[in-house]
Amino acid sequence: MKAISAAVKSVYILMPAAIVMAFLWAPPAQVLGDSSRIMYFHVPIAWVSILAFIVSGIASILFLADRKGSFARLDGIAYNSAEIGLVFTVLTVITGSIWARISWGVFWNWDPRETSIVIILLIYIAYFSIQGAMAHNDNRGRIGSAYLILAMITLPFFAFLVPRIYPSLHPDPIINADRTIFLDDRMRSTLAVAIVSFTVFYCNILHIMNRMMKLQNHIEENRHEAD
Amino acid sequence: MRLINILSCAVLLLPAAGAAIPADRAGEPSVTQSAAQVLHGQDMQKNAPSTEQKQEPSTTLYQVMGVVLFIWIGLAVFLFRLDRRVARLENRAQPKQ
Amino acid sequence: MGKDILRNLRKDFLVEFRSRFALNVSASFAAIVTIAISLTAGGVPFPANVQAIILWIIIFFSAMNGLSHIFVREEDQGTALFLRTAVDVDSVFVSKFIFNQAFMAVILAVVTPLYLFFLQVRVVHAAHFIFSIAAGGFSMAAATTILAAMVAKAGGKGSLFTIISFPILLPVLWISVSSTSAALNAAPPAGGSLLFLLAFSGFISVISFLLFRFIWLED
Amino acid sequence: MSTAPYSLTGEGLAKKFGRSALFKGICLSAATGESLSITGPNGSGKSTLMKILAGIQKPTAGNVDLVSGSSIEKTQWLSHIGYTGPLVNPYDELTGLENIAFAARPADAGERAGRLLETFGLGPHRDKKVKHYSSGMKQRLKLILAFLNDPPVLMLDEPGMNLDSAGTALLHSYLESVRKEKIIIIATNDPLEEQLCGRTIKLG
Repeated sequence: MKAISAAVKSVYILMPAAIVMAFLWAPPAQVLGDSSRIMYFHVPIAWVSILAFIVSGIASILFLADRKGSFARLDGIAYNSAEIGLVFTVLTVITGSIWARISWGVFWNWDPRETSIVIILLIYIAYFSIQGAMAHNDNRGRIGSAYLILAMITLPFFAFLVPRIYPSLHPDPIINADRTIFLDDRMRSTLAVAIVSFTVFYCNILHIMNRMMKLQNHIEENRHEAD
Repeated sequence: MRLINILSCAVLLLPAAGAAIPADRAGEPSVTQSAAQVLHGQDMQKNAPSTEQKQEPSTTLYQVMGVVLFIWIGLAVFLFRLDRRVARLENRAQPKQ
Repeated sequence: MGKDILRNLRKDFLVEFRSRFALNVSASFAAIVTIAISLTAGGVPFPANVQAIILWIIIFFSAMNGLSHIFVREEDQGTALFLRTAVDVDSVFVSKFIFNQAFMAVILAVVTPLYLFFLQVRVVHAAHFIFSIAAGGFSMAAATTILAAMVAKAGGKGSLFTIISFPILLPVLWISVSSTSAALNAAPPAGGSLLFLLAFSGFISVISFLLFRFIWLED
Repeated sequence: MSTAPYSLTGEGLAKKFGRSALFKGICLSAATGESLSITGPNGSGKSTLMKILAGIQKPTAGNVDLVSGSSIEKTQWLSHIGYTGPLVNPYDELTGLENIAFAARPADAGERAGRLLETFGLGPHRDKKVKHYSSGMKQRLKLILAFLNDPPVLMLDEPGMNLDSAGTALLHSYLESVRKEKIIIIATNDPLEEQLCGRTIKLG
């Protein structure tokens, strides 16, 4: 616990470093110019939203597999992670469409990556509506977890199978316009630093939220004991 | 949850600000043109790179970096204080358990 | 287990046949929407892909009206506990799964001819068209059986079922629409989509089967 | 059904809903031939305890074990237990006989069903839909459904609910006739039913 608390504090150094590197150290991309700098925010944010999704999926699997209840509040961790994931998914969509507007001229054109992030968004929305419908229901943790697992399993069907079966649906040249930009070493290392710092940022928020959840439960239990 | 609401507002500003200037610089040489105008104006992409290579340090880039850093510092202070407060509460809760 | 499944299926068909509530709602919804679209179109045929999209939208929403009923009814009428004491978990899932497939088949059998009749659809590849509709409907019913159980346990409130089904069913709808529109076009359709749908429904059925006990059994 | 004697044990059972504890530290055991009644004021957790003993719900702490020769797997419990309670409702759209056909597991259940229907006086109403039954008739049907498969363990939650005096007498004489070969657990506040059982557990 102490070790995690200490480790996630590195975000206070990592994040400013990533920001300064992204603006000053990394050279502008050849085709896109300085607008490419949004990459150092957009890519890590997208990565965090997928990471949060996977973490909540894994926490859900563990929650259902762990019938003895030896790990407490795994469903709460899944819920918190999904909450962070939802925010980051929205941010990914916003930054992504700004970038798309700058480089392709349109805010939205349903390429595979945009499609998959929107599906993640829909899954989160569905997850929160089902959680909301069961505010005081004992089944809440299990049903929400089962839904997240089911959703996580459908995702690969989008991400990998669909573009392969229907190549014509997704105009490749558009995605390649930014995928094939040459990344030099400085750009690559800046991106790496940004990804690491956003990941640590995510861990930091999740850690704090989990602790807050624990405190909340503790307070409510004590209040009832006082009755 | 309150935490997540505040975070969402703050983090939302971070990349949006980052996006704004680059658009400006990538546009026509006139540095005074505002980011919003560029975003909503005509197309600004393909002709940009040729004029881009001057390496003349633009103040806009620094300004945006300043804004992003400022937002980050605010966020970091918020997170740090929250962390401290949670730790304090945890310490108070522990002996009773 | 086989006997349990048969007992439960017989009971479900009997109950559903006596009330016919879900089926009536779904079928009338399909008829009303089809006629409304035909009316607004004023007899002008749509392009093939638009026809495919509209067809699947009608199928999706008609099915959404009825597919959750199988579990929601048990909770609403307070018979879930009786079902639980009489039939074991796995048999409950399998029989409800089969029932939903049958329900979906009826919906498709109602919607598709109506649609073809009212909207001047010209089917170029008849066999491919039928297979696309059947495979799409099969995957839809396969994926929603467990979601129906979740909604029932969550209180079965209104449109919750549609909201949580949509992200899961999106790949199915997507593939079904493009496969159907290929069957309405002169271009030769590819068989890959049917394979995808079968793989998807097989996969999701197995996962649902494994997850079902966590939803059905209470703590 | 196997002929080995059954025994049901519960140790340190506790149940919490959300954060409020319903009961805790309940220990009990019963073997074939023994009977047990659970009493307590409304809201003291009688029904919940019954559900926990039947394996329908999980206790927050402690565990329940059903043994016949060897320990029986929890998912199989309900095929050894005849459980009924206020929340176990038969299907309204079906007739009494159809409900019985749905719940019947072994092959000889048909004859037993006929006999039980006659015993409990539902013979003339067997082909009526349950939604046209009176509440007393429904309660009789529920009891028949619980007794139907001749389970070695009977768990009856408020079995006398809505029954007239004739119905209560029928129930009592039936329980009396099978008590030697079964475990009987009754949750009730009726002193007559309480006397029927060997031991009493008081909740609340």
